[in-house]
Amino acid sequence: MQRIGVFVCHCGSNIAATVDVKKVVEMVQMEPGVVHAEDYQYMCSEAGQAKIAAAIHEKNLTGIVVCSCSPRMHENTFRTAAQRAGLNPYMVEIANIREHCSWIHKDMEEATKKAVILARAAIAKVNLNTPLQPGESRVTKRALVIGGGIAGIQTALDIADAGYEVDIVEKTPSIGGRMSQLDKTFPTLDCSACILTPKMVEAAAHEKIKIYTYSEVEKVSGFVGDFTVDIRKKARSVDANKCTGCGVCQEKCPSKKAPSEFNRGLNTRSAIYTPFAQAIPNVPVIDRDACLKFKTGKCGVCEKVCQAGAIDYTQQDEIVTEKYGAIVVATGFDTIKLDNYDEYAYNQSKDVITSLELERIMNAAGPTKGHLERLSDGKHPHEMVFIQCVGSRCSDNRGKSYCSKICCMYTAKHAMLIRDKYPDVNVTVFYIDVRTPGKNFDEFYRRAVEEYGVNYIKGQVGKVILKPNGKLLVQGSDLLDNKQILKEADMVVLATAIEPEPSVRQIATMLTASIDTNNFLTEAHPKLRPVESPTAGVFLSGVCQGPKDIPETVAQAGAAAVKAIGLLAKDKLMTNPCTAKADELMCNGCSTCANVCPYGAISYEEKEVNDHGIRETRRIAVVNNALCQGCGACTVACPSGSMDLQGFSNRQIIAEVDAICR
Amino acid sequence: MKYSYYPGCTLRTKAKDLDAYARASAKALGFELEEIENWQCCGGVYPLGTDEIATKLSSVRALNEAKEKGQDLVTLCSACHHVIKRVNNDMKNNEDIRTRANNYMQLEQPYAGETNVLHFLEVLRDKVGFDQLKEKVVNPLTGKKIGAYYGCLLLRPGKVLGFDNPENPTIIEDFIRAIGATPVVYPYRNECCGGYISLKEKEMAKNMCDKIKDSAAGFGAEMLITACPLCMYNLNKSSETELPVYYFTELLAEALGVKEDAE
Amino acid sequence: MSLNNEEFRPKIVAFCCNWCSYAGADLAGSSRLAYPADVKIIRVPCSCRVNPMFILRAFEKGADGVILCGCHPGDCHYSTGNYYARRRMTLLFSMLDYIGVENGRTRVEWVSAAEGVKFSQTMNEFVEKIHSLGKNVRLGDLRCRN
Amino acid sequence: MSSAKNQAEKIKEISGVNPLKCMKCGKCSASCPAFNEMDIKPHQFVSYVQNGDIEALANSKSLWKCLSCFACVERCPRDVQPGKLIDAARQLVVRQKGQTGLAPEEIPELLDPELPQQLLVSAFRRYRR
Repeated sequence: MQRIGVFVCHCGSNIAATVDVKKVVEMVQMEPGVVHAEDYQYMCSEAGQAKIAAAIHEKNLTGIVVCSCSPRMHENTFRTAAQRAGLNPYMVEIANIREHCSWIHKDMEEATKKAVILARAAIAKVNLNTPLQPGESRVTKRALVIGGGIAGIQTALDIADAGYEVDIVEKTPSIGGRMSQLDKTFPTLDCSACILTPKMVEAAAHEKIKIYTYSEVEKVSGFVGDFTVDIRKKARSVDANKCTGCGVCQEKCPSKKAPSEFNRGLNTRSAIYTPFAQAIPNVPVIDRDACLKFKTGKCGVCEKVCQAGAIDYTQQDEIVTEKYGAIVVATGFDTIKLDNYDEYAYNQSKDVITSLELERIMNAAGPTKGHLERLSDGKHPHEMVFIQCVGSRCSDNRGKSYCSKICCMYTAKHAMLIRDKYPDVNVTVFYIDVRTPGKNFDEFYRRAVEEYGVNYIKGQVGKVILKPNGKLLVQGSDLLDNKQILKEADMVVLATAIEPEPSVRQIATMLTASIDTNNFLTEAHPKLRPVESPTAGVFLSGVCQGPKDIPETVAQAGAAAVKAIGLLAKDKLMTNPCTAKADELMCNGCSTCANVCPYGAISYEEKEVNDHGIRETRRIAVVNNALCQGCGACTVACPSGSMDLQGFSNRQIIAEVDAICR
Repeated sequence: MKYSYYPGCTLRTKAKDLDAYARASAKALGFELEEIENWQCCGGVYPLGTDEIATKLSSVRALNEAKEKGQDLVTLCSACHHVIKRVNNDMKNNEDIRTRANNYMQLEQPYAGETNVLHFLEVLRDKVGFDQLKEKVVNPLTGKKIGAYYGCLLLRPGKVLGFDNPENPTIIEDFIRAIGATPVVYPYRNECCGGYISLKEKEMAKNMCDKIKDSAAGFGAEMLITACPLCMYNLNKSSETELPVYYFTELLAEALGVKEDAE
Repeated sequence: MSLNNEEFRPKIVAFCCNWCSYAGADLAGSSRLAYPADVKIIRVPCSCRVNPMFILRAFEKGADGVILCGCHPGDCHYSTGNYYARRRMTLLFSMLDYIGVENGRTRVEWVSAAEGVKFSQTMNEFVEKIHSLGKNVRLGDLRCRN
Repeated sequence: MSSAKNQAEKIKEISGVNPLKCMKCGKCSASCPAFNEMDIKPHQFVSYVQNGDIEALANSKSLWKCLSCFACVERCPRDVQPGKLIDAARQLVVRQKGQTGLAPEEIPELLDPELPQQLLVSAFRRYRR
C-alpha cells in the first residue's frame, strides 16, 4: 500500500476563490492510501515545496498528489521537489484543479465537488504508480535551420558563434528572404539591403555554417538530440564549384519572359537567373519550366557562353542525409492572395498594388529602377491612397482573424518616403486603428502626419472604382466626419495581410510540431516558452510563430539560438521513462505492436522465460527505451494485453476512470 | 435534358420577352424548361428576419415540386432566383426554419433543401457550357460592345448564392463572348441600381442609374444586358442617359437565330 | 425512468491527448471559457493510448458519455497515433450502437493546443447532447444498483 | 410598446446579428450606395441597437432608403451584416407600429405602364405588414 500525501494549492485566489480547498483536504483524507493532506497558498513557492519535502520525511510518503494548476505548468517543479526529498519523481501526480476546474466554473459547490473527484482520480492513479528511471540518449552537436531569411540567418549565426555547426536549408536560390525584398526599414529608414547583406556574407563565410540553397527538407525522423533529416538539393543545372558568378549566362539567355519572383511578378527575368544582384550564393539556377533547352531541346546558349563550363543540363536532384541535435524553423511569411478582395480592384487594375510590390517599385534595383510610377502607363502619380487592414482582422472567413502587426508601421514608412522624395504627391491613408506599440514607433507615425503632411482618414474603404480615364476612385468612410468619401487616386496601395509561408504545413507535419488554425507554429507555452515548439528539440524563429517586425524577429532568432545552444551543449539527454514494456509471460510474439510503432522501437528476441515453473524459449517483444516515445499505440494494438505503457498503464487509467465514475 | 422552371410573376406580365426568348433558346440548345404547376409568387424580397416562415413557403412549394420530379429548378428573374436560392439554403442549413416550414407544408416527405437551384445563366455555363453554346451560335453578334449589368440580387450574399465572384464576376462576360460580342467590363456592374426604391425615391434611383450607365458608356459599352426585370425597368425609367438595356435572353435568341420563334 | 426529481447531472469522461487537446483544455481554462463541471478530463500521452476497454469500463461504471480528443489529422505528435484512434473508435462506436449505447454518447473530436474556444464549445455541445439522451443505463452493472 | 431594451433584443433576434462583433471599421458605410440619403448611417445602426436607442431608429429615414443590395453584408469583415439590422428594425416598425413606408392611396399615382409586378409586390413586402 502506498503512503500518499495530498497537497492542495490555493494559487492565491485563482483556485481558492471557486474551490473550497479546506473541503478538498477534508474529503481526500478518506481516500485509500492517503496518510497526509494539507493546503497552502502557493504550493509551487519555496515554502510550498518545503512543506512537501517535510511531509515526505515526516510521514514516509511514497506518493504525492498535488492539486494545483496544469501539469504542463508545474509537474516538473513538483517532481524535482519530490526528488530532492528522496522520492522517485514519477511518484508524483497532478490533479489539474485550476485550468480544468476553478477557472471555468463559477459555482463554488460544483467546482469543489469536481476538484475532489479530480483529486480522487489522481490518488487512484498514484496508488498504482511505480518508480521509474529515465534513460539517457546522445546529442548530435549540430543544428538545422529551415529557412534562410533574416530569422534563419540570425539564428544560424548565433549558434555558429557559440561553436556549433549549423546547416541552413533555403528553398529559393538565395538566402535573404523577405527582408532582401524590402527597400527601407522602419523606424529608422535604414536601407534594408545595407544592413542585411553583411549578415548574409557573414553566414556564407562562417566556417561552422553550411548553406543549402534551392533545397528543401524532405523527411525528418528521430527525436530531440538525434534527428535524421533528408534534404533535397534541387538540380540547379549549374555546377556551383565551377561557376564564377560572372552573369554572362543571364545576360545572353534568350528566354526572358519568366515572371520575377523577387520582384513579385512585376517584371520578368531570364530562365537562368540569380534572384537579385547580392544573391548568396552567387550561382544562378536554371528554371527548367522556362528554359528553351529543357522545353524544346534547342538553345544551349548559356552553355556556349559560360567560360567556366559550369552549365550542366544533366544535373539531378540530390538527397543529402544529415544528423542534427536541434531543429529551428524559420520559414517566414508571404502576403495573402487577394482573390477574395476584388472590391479593391487588385486583379482589375495594375495601379492597385500590395505594399510588398511598392517596396520593389521604390527600390533602385526594382522593376521601375526606384522611380515611383504607375505600372499601367508609366506615369508619375500625384494622388496615392493607402488602404489598411486588407485581409487582416477579418472574422468572415475571407481573410485572417489576426492583426498582421507590421502594416501600420510600413505604411507610415511608405507615406513618409514618398512625401520626402516626391513632395508633389499627396498621400492619403484609410485606417481602422493605427497600431504602433514599439520603441519610437508612435513618434514615427506622428512624424508622417506632422512633418510630412500625410492625410490619415479613419474609416475603411468599400470599393475601388476604375474610371474610364484610367484614374481610380476610392470610395471610403470618414467615420470622424460621418461622411462617405470619393477620393480620386492614381495609385492605390493595399496593406495586405501576411500569412505563414504555406510550405510550413508540411514541415510542421514532418516535425510533428503543432500548428494553429492560421498555420502559425504553436509555442510550448505562450508566455514562458515562446520560442520552443511543444515538440522537444524544435525551436521557432520569426514570423512562422506569429506576425512580427524585423527587430522582433532578430530578437526571437537569438532566443531560439540560445535554446538550441542550451540543448547542443549537453552531452546526454534524459529520456522519458514513460515507455512501453511487454510482459514477457503474456507476449506471444505476434508482431502486431511492431507494425503500429511509428519509431521502429520494437524488436523481437528469442528469450528464455519461466512460465509458472515451465522454462521455455519464446519470441518476445522488446522495446528500445531510447527510441520509444511513449505514445501507447502498441498497448492498444496488443491482442494479448502484454504491452503496457509505464506511467500510463492500463490499470492506472482504469483506476482514474473508476474514480471519476464512482 | 429537362429542368423544372419557375418563371415568376413579372415574366408572366411585363417581362414576357425575357421568358419567351429563354424558352426558344433552350429549345435550340437542346434542353427544356418545364414550368412547374401552380407556382406562386416568391414575394420579390427574401425575408431576412429569422422569424419569418409564411413568406418563405411559396418558394418551398416550388422547390419541393422540382424535388418530386427529380429535376433541378431553373429561374430567370434575378429576384426570384435570389429568394428561392436563399430559402433553399435555409431549408438545407437552418434546422429551425426547416422544421417550422415543414410543419406548415404537411408534405409526404419533409423538404430539406434537396433541390438544386440554377439560374438560366448557370445552366448555360455549367450544364450546356459556353464552348458548346458558341458552336450553336448562327448569328454571332460580332463587333457589339456589351456591358454586363449584374446588379445585386444575383451575386450577393456570395456565400449563399455561389453564383460567381461577387466583386468581380465573369459569367455574363463569358456569355457575351460566347455569342460573339465583346464584353465591356466596368466597375459599377455589380452596384445596385436602386430598383426596390424606384417606386418612391425617384431622384435617388436616377442618381444610381446614371452612375451605372455613365460608367458603362465611359468604358465604351454600346448597350447593357441584364437578367432582372426590375433593373431593366429602373435603368430605362430612372435614367436619361442614352444606353439601351436588353435582356440577355433576347441577345441569346438572336445569336441562336431563334428570335422570330419567340415572337 | 428514474423517479427522483433531482436534476440529471451526467458523468462525462474526456480523454485528452497531452500534446494538443489537453493543452487546448488548458487554454480554455486560462481563457475562462466555461463548460459544465460534469466533464472530467483524463490525460493520456496520445489519443492512440485510449484502449476501447477504457471506454467500455467507463460506461460499465456509470458514465453517461465518453469523448476522446486528439490532435488534428496530420498534426499528431507521434505522427500517426490519431489515425489509429480514429479507426479504433469508428469500430468501437458502431459496436456500441449495436449493443444499445447510442452513438451520441461517444464522440471523437480533434482539438489543437490553440483551440481553447473549440474545446469549450465541443464540451458544451457534448454535455447538451448527453442531457438530451438522458441517463445511460445500458452498460451499467445491474447487480451494483441498490 | 415594450421597453427600448426589449426592442433592441427583438431586433437582434429577428436579424440574427450580434452587434458586439462590430469593430467599427466603417466598411459598410463605405460600401452603401444609399449613404448620402440616410440620416442614420449603416455603421451607426450597430451602436444604436447596442445602446437600445430604438426610438431614433424607428423614426429614421434610413429604414426606407436601404436598398437591400447586400453590399454591406457582403463586405463586412466581421460578419456583422448591418443590412440585416436595418431590415430587422424596419420589420419591427412595420409589425409593431403599423407604420409603413407606403400607403395604398399613394399607389395609383406611382404606377406607370411598364412598372414590373415585382416592384409592387416587393414594396408591399418591405413596407407593409
